[in-house]
Amino acid sequence: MSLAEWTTAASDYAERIDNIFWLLCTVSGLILLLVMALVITFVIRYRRGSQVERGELPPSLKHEVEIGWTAATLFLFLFIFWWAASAELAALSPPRNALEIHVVAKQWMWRFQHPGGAREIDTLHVPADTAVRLAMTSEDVIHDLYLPALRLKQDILPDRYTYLSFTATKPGTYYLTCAEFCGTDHSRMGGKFVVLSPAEYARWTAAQPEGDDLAHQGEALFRTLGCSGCHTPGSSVHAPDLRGVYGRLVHLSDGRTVTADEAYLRDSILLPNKDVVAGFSPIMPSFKGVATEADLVKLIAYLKSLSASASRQGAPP
Amino acid sequence: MTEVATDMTLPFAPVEETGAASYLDEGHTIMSWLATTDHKRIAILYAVSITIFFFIGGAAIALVRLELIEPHGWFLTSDAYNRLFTLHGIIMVWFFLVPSIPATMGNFLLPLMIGARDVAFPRLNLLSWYLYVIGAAFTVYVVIAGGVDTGWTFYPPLSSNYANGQVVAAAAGVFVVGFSSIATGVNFIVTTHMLRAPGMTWFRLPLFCWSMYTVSLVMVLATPVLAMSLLLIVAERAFGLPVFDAAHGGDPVLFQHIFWFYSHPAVYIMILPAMGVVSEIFACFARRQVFGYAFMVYALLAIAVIGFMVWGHHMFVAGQSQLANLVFSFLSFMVAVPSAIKVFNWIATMYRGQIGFEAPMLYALGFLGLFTIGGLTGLFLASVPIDVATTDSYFVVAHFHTIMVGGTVSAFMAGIHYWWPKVTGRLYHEFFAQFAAITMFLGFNVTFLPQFVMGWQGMPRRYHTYPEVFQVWHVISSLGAGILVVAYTLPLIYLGWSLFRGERASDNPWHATGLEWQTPSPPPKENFHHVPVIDAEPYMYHETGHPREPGEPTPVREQGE
Amino acid sequence: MSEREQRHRPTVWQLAREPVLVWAALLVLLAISAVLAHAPIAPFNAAVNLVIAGVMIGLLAVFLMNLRMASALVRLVAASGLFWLVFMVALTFTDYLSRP
Amino acid sequence: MSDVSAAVREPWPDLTVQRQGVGLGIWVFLASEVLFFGALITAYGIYRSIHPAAFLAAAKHTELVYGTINTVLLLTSSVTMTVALRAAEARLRRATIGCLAVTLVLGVGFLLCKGLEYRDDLREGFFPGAGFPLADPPTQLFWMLYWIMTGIHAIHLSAGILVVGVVAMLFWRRVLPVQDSTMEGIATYWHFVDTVWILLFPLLYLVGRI
Repeated sequence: MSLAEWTTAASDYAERIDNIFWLLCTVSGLILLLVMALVITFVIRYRRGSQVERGELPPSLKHEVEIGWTAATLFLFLFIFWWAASAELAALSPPRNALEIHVVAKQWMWRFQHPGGAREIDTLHVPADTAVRLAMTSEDVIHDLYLPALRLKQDILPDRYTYLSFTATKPGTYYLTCAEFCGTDHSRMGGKFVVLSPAEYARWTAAQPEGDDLAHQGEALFRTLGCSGCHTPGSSVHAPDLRGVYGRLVHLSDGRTVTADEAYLRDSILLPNKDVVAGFSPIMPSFKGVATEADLVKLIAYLKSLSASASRQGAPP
Repeated sequence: MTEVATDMTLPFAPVEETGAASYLDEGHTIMSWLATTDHKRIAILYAVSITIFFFIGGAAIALVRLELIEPHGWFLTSDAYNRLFTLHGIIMVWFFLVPSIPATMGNFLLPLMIGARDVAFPRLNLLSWYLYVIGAAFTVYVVIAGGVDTGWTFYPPLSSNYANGQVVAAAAGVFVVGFSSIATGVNFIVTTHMLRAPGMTWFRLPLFCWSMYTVSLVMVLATPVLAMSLLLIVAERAFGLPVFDAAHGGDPVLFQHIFWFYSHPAVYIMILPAMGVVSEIFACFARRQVFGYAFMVYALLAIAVIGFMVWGHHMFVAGQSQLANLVFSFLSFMVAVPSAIKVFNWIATMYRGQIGFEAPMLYALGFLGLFTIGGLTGLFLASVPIDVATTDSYFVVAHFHTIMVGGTVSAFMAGIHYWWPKVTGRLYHEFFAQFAAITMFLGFNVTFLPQFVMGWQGMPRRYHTYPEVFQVWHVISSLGAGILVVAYTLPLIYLGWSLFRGERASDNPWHATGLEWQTPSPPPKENFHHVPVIDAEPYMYHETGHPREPGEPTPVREQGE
Repeated sequence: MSEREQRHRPTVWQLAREPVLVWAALLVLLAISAVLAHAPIAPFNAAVNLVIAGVMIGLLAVFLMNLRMASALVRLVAASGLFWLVFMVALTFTDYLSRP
Repeated sequence: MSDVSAAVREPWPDLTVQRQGVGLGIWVFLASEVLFFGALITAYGIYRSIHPAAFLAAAKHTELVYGTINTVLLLTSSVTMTVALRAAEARLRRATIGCLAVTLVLGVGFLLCKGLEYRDDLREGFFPGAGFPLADPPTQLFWMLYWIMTGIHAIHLSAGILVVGVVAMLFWRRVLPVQDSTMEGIATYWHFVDTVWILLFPLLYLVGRI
């Protein structure tokens, strides 16, 4: 366990954040030095009883000085805001085909599910130089996945997906931990964050215990939970066809249109009456308490694989 | 305390101790204290209560700092650790910092400084102290009954469904003490508007009165939202109503919005009075008018208003949308501008002054340095990417402690020492006070500078056990906490000593120009024997217009004759 | 109580004349909002109801709470409560409306 | 006129300044109350924007009849309180006490009507929890807000009734002169409780009626 696990900047984004941090340090250091220098010289030069010129300042000078440093402070802060905000906006748009890893945080442990089916507890392996997107949810309280080496953290909320996307560049073993107070063992909720070169990552995934990948597990669940009873084209029940639904615009019965992202799919499974598709009646039962977090991750992976295969074959949705 | 250099003689000789009955002689029974409606006595009741709670909160964090010397702890369980830092947070925020300057110095000095006989609603003032006592009783019950382990922020679903401590009792305690500060706020606003002495126009008010007025605005408008957020937590925990329950479509982030809508203005409730105290002390001990009085007033008002629009910077990683992050980040940079202006104006006040180094001035200089560091690190946390990297780490802990301990507690100590002769009629021993001030400044830096360093390295906050990598910083920080314990108990000793053995104080030992120094110390029950008439600007420490030769006495125009 | 003052003091009914007028106006507005709530103007129901509620509150504040004769300071205080409320609602909605 | 001097309290020079002081004080307190309820209104607005359909479905089951009767009761009580205040300013002691009594009766009437409504709601099971009749979970959010908003409003009204009762008793026993400054305070507070209800009425009762 060395300090490097915390402080090395393991991604381009992290390096850019370090640059901003050191810029802010120098700017703040200069202002602090200016303040201390002024205070010390005034305190010594104008101490009580010192024989030194103490005339009154002309009122106009006082006004200009006042306006001057107000404006200077305003523009300096605006510049810092623009500099920091632009770094943030650059990191905003995650690439489309990022590697999707599902994270489930539970009171005082982490569970990671790779698309290839690999499952990990408290350790996360990611390939270097590839865009990775973590879709995270919590099973109880608010947690926070904190990756110090990437200078990133994101709160994890129950019944909602929050995302963390990055592109690690330096392979190595770093630290990951929880950063939002979540109860008794909040401080023991840490683990390893391992960045492997793409080849090593492929070898590592292959070496994982043979469990087929999420999509196939999702397909099995799609049948066992009874979804196939309504949602296959041949079924007698009038239910929306799910092939190719992921990422598509869906028109709802109350006139709104939403994009079918993970949150929409998840809500439609747990709260079916929330966004009823136009032209369908809200007859779908809620699967809350039936489908666990892990099942939901698999079902959504399966639905995404449907849209991937549908777009490949160009079959009409 | 050595009398201020005699060459600063004032044309009107202070009224000798005529033995007139002071407010302390009005009654010596318990009931004369517990049923008083005299704003000066209520100020002392508050001073005693918040000192007790300052040391309870201090004891809690002393145990935590001891525990953190070892990476895996040595005498506390994780649960005990969590309950101790939660207790430290709740007590320090609501039972010491929020009432610290408004309820003690504000209560005592606001009527004196504006020439009034008492605050507008004396009985409401006493009710405010009793609400504080009831809230304190709830918190003492929480301590006895096992404490609460949610952090002082009470985030659901931890506080509503998963925490097993005394959340409802703690929320009730804070709910009640919230109404104590609303009562004080209402009182100060009406007093400042309607009970000013003839001639005391708004721009002749001392800056301390302006800070009391602006802090009252923030207290009155922010605290009810805290009351509602805690009430909703109790509704979910005690009555099972799914207020923030995500399973029913609720949203825990909504609680954070409502909670921080109060809790960021709360940090301005803590710092605005400190700015008022420090402005008075710089003017008096540099013997100069406050530089840019009007800008200082506008800065106070700007902080009070914009302070309500920046709460989102506590939630950059909480699941807020990117647009909201950028909006709150921009507004947070805007609210930093008035604070920077005030720092420059304090420095400019010292320019060409006659600077003395009595204890109040040492604390004020300490305030100036530490408030600058606190403000600048606030800029780091206002920019979204740096906040994403450092929020919930020790960098944030160091930032807000620099403002609260380095800023507000230093100013509180400065005010206690500056107005001690007026409140008690006694002079404290200057050397010990200066020693305590310097010890506190050193102790502060040794405690919190290491926390900035390990915060940027990634050490998360609220951790009972931590990776060994950070042990060196924790040990230094705990050492600094030890120095602070010494620095905080010293004033208890020499100020307590001065109460009985201290030299008798004249009416105006510091030769200050405020109205509170125109009346005997300790002042009589009705504050002024005759209603003062004001015809001069505040802080007439040096004659404007023609440059003054060094050593020439400071002619101050007659006041109150 | 001097004789002259005795005669000039208004009776209760004279005092009550204006408040009763305001009362009638408030009841009419209440009736309108209740009826409009059933009217099939789907997207505007909420907005219309709130506007009518705002008018009723305005009537009550100006006439019954004497804001008309109150000092500018009291009017400013009355408005400040609403002004801060707008801060809270608007900035909270910037978060919720722009969530993906 | 001797009882007027009894009404002037400590720091105030005379009664008119004291009345203005109490007026300003009560209005500053009401600004804080506006934000106290404002936090609830914000929560209502946010949840309604997230679950519009559920709120419409849930709000159908509130009882419009009770709500309308209550609104009429409170509006009338506000009018009688105004007459009481103006009578007090004109030093009509008996009229003031009479109007205060009518206001009290209307306030208690509101509470009784509210109690009946709560009993019906509970009988139909509209308290969020296990036996909630509506299937869609976010409908419980609306009813959670219903219970909290009307509950806190009822508490504020009960506090108002208590204070008005005590003040009316003090007037009746001539302990306080009628033109005392407390009249200014309780009247403004009562009107505030009424304005809160005027805002709550459309949010809780006029939703989803089409």
